[in-house]
Amino acid sequence: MSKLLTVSPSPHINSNQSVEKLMFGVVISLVPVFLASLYFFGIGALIITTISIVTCMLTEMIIQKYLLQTEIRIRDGSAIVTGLLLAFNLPSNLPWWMVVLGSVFAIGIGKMTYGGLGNNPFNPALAGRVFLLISFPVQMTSWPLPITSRMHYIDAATGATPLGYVKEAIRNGETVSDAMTQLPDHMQMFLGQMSGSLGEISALALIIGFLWMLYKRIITWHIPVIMVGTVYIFTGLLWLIDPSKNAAPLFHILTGGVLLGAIYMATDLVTSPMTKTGMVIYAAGIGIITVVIRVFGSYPEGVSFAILIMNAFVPLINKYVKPSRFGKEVKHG
Amino acid sequence: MLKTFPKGGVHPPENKLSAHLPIRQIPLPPSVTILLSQHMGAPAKAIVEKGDQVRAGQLIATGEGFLSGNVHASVSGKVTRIDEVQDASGYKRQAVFIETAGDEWFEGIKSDDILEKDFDIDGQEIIKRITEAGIVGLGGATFPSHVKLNVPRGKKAKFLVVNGVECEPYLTSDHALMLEKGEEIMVGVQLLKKALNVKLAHIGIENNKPDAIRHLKELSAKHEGIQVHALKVKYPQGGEKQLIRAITGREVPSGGLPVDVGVVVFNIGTVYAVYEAVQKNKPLIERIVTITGKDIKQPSNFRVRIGTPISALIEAAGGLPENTGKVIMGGPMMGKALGNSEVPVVKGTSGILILSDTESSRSIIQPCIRCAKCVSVCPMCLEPYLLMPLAQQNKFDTLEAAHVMDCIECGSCSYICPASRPLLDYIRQGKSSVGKIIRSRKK
Amino acid sequence: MEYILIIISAVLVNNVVLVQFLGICPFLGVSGKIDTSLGMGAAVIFVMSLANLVTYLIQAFVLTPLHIEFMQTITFIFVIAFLVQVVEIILKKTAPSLYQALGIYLPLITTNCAVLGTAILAIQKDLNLVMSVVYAASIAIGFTLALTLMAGIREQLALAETPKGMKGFPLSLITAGLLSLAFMGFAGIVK
Amino acid sequence: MAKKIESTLPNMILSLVLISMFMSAALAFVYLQTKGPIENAARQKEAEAIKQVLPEFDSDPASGQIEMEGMVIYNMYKQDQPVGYAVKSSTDKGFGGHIEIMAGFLPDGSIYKVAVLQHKETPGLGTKMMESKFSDQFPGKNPADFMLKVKKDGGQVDAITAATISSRAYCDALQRAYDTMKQLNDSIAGK
Amino acid sequence: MSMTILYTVLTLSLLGAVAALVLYQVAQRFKVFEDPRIDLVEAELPAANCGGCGYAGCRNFAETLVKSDSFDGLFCPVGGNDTMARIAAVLGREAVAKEARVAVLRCNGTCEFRPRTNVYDGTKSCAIASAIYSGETGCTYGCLGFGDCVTACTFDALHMDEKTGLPVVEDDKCTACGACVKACPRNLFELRKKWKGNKKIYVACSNEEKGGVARKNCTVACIGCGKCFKVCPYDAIVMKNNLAFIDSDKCKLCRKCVAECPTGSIIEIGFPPKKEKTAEETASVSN
Amino acid sequence: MGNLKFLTNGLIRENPSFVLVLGTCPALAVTTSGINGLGMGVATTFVLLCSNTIISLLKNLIPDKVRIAAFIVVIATFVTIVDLVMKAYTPDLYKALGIFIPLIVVNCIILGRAEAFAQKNSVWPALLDGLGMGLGFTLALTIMGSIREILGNGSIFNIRLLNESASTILLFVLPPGAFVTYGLLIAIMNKIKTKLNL
Ligand SMILES: Cc1cc2nc3c(=O)[nH]c(=O)nc-3n(C[C@H](O)[C@H](O)[C@H](O)COP(=O)(O)O)c2cc1C
Ligand SMILES: Cc1cc2nc3c(=O)[nH]c(=O)nc-3n(C[C@H](O)[C@H](O)[C@H](O)COP(=O)(O)O)c2cc1C
Ligand SMILES: Cc1cc2nc3c(=O)[nH]c(=O)nc-3n(C[C@H](O)[C@H](O)[C@H](O)COP(=O)(O)O)c2cc1C
Ligand SMILES: Cc1cc2nc3c(=O)[nH]c(=O)nc-3n(C[C@H](O)[C@H](O)[C@H](O)CO)c2cc1C
Ligand code: SF4
Ligand code: SF4
Ligand code: SF4
Ligand code: SF4
Ligand code: FES
Repeated sequence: MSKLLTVSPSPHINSNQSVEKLMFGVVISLVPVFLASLYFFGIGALIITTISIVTCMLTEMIIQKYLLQTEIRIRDGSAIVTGLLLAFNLPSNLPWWMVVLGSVFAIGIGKMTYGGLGNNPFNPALAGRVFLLISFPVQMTSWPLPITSRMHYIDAATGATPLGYVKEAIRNGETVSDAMTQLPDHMQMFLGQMSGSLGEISALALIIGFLWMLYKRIITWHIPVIMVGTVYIFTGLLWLIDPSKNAAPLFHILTGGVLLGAIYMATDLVTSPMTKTGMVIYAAGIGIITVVIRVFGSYPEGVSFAILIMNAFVPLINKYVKPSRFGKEVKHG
Repeated sequence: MLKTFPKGGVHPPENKLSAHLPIRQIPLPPSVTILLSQHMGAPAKAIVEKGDQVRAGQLIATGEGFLSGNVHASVSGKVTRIDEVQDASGYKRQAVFIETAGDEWFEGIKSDDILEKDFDIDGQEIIKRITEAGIVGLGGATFPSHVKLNVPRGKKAKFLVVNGVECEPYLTSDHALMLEKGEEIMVGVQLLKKALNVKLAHIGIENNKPDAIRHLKELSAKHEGIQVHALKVKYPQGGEKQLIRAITGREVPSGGLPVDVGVVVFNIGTVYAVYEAVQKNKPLIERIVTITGKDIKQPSNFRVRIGTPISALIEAAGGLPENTGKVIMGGPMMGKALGNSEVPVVKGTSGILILSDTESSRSIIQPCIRCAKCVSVCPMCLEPYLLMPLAQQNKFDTLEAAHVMDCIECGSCSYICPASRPLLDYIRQGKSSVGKIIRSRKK
Repeated sequence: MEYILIIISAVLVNNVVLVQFLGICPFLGVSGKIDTSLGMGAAVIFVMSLANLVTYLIQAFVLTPLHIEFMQTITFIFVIAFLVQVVEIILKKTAPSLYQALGIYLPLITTNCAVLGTAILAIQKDLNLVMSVVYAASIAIGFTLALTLMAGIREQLALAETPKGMKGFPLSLITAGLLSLAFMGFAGIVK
Repeated sequence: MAKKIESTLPNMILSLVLISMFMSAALAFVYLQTKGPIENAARQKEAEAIKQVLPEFDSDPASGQIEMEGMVIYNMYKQDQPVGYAVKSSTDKGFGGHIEIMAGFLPDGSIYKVAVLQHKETPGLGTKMMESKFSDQFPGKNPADFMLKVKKDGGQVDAITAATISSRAYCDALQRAYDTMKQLNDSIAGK
Repeated sequence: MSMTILYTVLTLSLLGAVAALVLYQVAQRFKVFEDPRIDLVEAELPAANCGGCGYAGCRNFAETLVKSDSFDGLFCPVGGNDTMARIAAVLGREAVAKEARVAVLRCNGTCEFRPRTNVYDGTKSCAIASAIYSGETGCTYGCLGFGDCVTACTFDALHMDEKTGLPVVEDDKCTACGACVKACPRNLFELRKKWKGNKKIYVACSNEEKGGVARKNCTVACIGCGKCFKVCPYDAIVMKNNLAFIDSDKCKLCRKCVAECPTGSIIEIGFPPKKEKTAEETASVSN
Repeated sequence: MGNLKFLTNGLIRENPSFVLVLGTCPALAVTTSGINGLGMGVATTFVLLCSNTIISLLKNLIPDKVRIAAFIVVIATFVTIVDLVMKAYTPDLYKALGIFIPLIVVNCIILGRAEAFAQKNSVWPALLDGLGMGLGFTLALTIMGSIREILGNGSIFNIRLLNESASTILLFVLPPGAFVTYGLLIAIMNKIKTKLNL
């Protein structure tokens, strides 16, 4: 016989989607964000991003090769996304070895202990970031000033993030409107001219990335829109109650990691719910917890924690929020 | 707005290469192999013996089980042996081998092509003729049609739904039939309506066949109680539950049958076979088979006698291409890959699809990234990502609670999965195990 | 308001399991399935509230008046063990279905250090009777929350292929660590 | 193996009571033995703390003890000459809540030394308030003219980096100690 | 001072007495009938009620132990193996000393003997493959080679031979648990009597087709010629459906059939290689 | 020789913390430093030793139905004794260990060993078993405490390794670090155990 026929169960064709395409789609969508961070933070942004990506990939490779002794799957690109997003959650003047530690924690503890891609219940990049925040609060909360510190890495001049500034002001009994006079206006914030993590500053770049991912069908709109909406409504209510003690909703959305979190971190496929209803509950939960931490907690910023906390709820959501099945009623007769 | 089912579904490239090509008769094969199980139920019992002379259309085996159908000789000639032969799955099944000699038809069969419009028989008689003609569903499941027509006591059929969707990529046999045999189909529909005692019949056709929709719409204007619906192009629009939902808005309950919502569904080909059986007295011995594939020289729609080896069809379409990877009986989504090309055409063979190595090879399986795409494409709104590991780990009670039995095995989930997970492979396996458990519980 | 603060503090900010490290054994032991964890949670809520009620009375009317506060540990654990056993026996007879749902977890509770710990902490914090019971109930709710979240994650992990060396306790503990990491975000909501 | 006693009611009660009696007797004995040392330890601790924050003295802390506004002030002497006041003060404004300090003031009201007695601040962060870099800025300052507030809040205290909350709490407790001492001083002077 | 001692002793003794009394009364009043074995098992458990076993306390675990048929996945980490052994004794669950058996694969269709007719590209699982088709070779009875049996074996007694594509049993590890028998969709495993030195003689084929067909698809297939049947002095061989089967309970290892088989589908394992010696041995066995 | 087995059993093969995973609360809570771990371990060992001995002595005098109650009384007595003694003589350590001293009473290891071992064996093995288990627990807690102290605080047994202002990985002295360290240590122990075929 010349050539043997192949047999396999149906279906015999496959959509041309793949994990690699999804992951590199995310990477591409992050290009504008990266450019913005380069523009505002210069050399520091470059250093942090490079170290983070390289360490994440190396950690994954080493663990797969020597500890798990499984196939090396680094080419699926998920470690790159994790590295990139971890970097985007850090200040651009973080000492390099802390970036390394954070990446190792993110991939080593956050992802590979569970067996790697797809198994981790918590968002690895956020696990890495929160690990750093808690371990090195000093370095993780001194933020380089945008533009001025482009050519500096560790020695960049630092200032408070708008969120931190306002929280401090409120604590000291000043009114929000007084504090606002010291801060960049909304347009500057929208473009990204403020202190903060690499990736969280430029709302414009983030929204471009979001639209690209929507267009490529990498994510759906549900989580980002509901999450931002919840933050808007909740902070709006607080603001209506007492505008002198609470910042305006738009301020809350443009500052801190709300957009970065909503578009890139809360949407992580692996750690978000499987049904649309589930996504709505999850996103609303993140929004609420974010505001609670921002307004009542001791941290000025709560997005990372909120997402991690809701990550923990995802299995429960998946268990109790099921797609409504076709032909749900039982057979009659 | 085109009608459709509400949730799930995929849209693979349609690749209807043989659309609009006329139906061609292929020369009678030198011999045919007629399997005795061409229906869901137990194999039919042969009533001929080695050496017997038979004529085309002669009864050679009787279906005795509840879900069995009669089997007829598809050519005239001599029974050379009754023996086992590999069927599409490679397992051995009983079959009658006939060596073709001439083309003589059994008496009473009108083998011409003249349209016979009028009929004057009652429903019981129609069902009787359908039973005798060994008609089974040509939509793929080969469910004996007479069983469906005998609506169980206590239930009532309200509509007849005719399935002209042909949602599988590549396949065009139903399309061709609708274009060429529209009138006959209308008569068939009227016959079935009478048999079921219903007033209204719906014909559902996917919107990628506008000519067929137009044609049937024109014809149906002349007939009473037949409506033609254009449906959104979305796989598996032709799944009967999805079709019923799209056309009537009713959902067949989980574990239920179409009659539970007052609907009976027949495939277009089945309807044509019904016409032939009742009006021409011709049993089901031939059918339209699409032979297609990107590298096939002449994709075609053939009218083929049951029992013809598919290698004969492939030859007629220009031979097997060099780079053939898979030969599939049926469409790319639900069809069966064949281990060899000597398998005979059976009543349920709607098409032969040749896929090249590159088209058909499976990608490397990656871990599930919980992207939920499988959940969102499942037309039954199940959670394939969950069913697969449950089946893998033999967690049958959880699997049952997750409604694995609702899966219609459409393959949308495996198709869409970016991690190339063989979801349906395992789900099917789980389904069969759970099915066994449920049946043993009932006993 | 005071009660709300007690509740938020006990459930989220100072979660017994994730921050105070009490009741870890049952947390690791019965967090395999969501249903079990809910049953266990309900049982703990009941027993803890009851235990705090009784230990408060003992402290106030026996130990303090007699100046034998050092007997706290021994009397408390004795009373808790006794209570649990009596409740179990009674429940088994009078409400078998409730027993199946909650009762079977009762024996686990005696050696759950969260129960004794909470009783002692409530005395240390000088709470009054009602507050002591509310405190215990909130601690138990926090326990249930942590247990259920953990159970959800573990049910999910049971279907995935986790590394062989990490299966069981190591993975549970690391998950608890990440959970605790996430809950640190609530720091400072209530002092 | 010797035969085990049967589980009859009298046996059960008897054996349990006997064991209880024996054990509790032993316990009471140990209690009485350690009672003295425990009190001693507590007193010594107090004296230690005072010693840390004031120059040498020879009076008994217990004798110069004054309770005021929920604080304890120790008025200490050396050879009947006032050495200064040690004030046990506390605040709930720490990162981890309660912080208790002992502050030593010289008779002129200036700070001699401060010691942290109790706290729940984060190790390595809030705990830096006990390290010299932070605590050395206080001795010699008189809160009357030294603004006991962190610079961020317009005061003169250099906060611990990234532990402003702890620094603030420290200042708060110190300020309150000073205020109370001042009040006491005034009332004595007023007399 | 002495008051303290008095109070202490009184409090605790009273507490003890009252507790014992109340417990006893309550236990009597609210007695529920239960399987007495539960108490026996519970008595063996450490009563730590730690939940380490994954069950809600020692009693719950005891109930589970009494109810379940095997101890798979049931283990008390506090008590350890000793405790489990004692429980097994209580419940009469020690492995009853049975005649030793071992799993044997009744297929020898290695790649070299069995030409391929097509290629399988689906999920590597025998159950899944066999549900959709007959396999990569013409033989519809033989091993599919995707190792469901290997996965099923919890004793690590099976592994796949990469070269032959067939599973291999490690006799010393096999406990004759029968998991592989259940797992194989082709029903190829048989639990046969275990002889000393792991000697075995068996027909390594399950093909029920007629000789010619069987032979065409696999050169070492049993063709059902019946020669072995005729030569066996102990009636240990049965012919059924074109297939010979050696009953291991009747077989005396005389090895006469081995030489007789024209296709070599009877396999002998574990015998010393020398010819003369084996003849002697044969004699001694047959006596 | 045979008796030595009772002693070493608890150290590695059935190490209460790393293998049996019992008494997890103190193992996580007090191990912020090596000293604390050691202190807790010693306190627990003392209770284990005494209770195992006493229970083994009294085993025939206790009717089955009240045995748990009796055990609890015995154990609680020793716990209280430890509590009082530490309060009197090591007040600083006492403060650091806090509520976990009285909670020794509910440590599953103690009741577990009483039931599983002391109740069924004579005094000498029971004593050794208690000692072995206690030492195993102490060892585990000390290791964990030291690791967390080094990483989180830059010191070991209160001896500074890094200077005060150096950044240490604070996480390790906080609750999440406790869980993660414990989890990794168990994984490593498992690996070692399988490697050594213990
Ligand atoms: C046991 C059984 C009984 C059935 N009875 C009826 C029936 O009474 N009426 C009917 O319309 N269809 C009946 N069906 C047919 C199914 O509804 C369906 O048409 C058939 O299985 C083929 O559908 P498919 O090609 O979508 O899989 C029955 C099917 C089965 C398996
Ligand atoms: C996923 C799926 C897709 C199907 N697609 C078609 C189709 O395109 N055309 C069709 O006639 N039948 C299709 N069927 C079969 C129908 O469900 C149904 O069995 C058939 O229409 C009944 O008619 P019959 O008994 O005459 O074959 C499909 C079934 C399934 C499960
Ligand atoms: C894990 C962790 C523990 C902390 N502990 C303390 C602490 O004990 N004391 C304190 O003042 N701030 C602590 N902080 C920092 C506060 O959250 C806050 O960032 C800081 O007090 C603000 O000070 P800054 O104005 O100097 O940035 C901690 C932060 C983290 C992440
Ligand atoms: C839309 C999208 C968002 C993602 N977000 C994250 C993220 O926030 N953090 C992260 O570590 N990985 C992220 N990934 C990558 C990947 O899912 C992640 O590494 C897995 O969680 C690892 O199992 C993302 C991937 C996609 C496709
Ligand atoms: S094959 Fe089954 S599970 Fe998969 S999409 Fe179709 S119906 Fe859903
Ligand atoms: S489509 Fe594939 S990767 Fe996505 S959730 Fe389903 S199984 Fe997982
Ligand atoms: S599964 Fe059981 S019978 Fe089969 S080889 Fe393994 S141990 Fe032997
Ligand atoms: S023996 Fe059976 S289960 Fe094992 S590989 Fe062969 S076919 Fe599969
Ligand atoms: S030590 Fe076991 S529950 Fe706390």
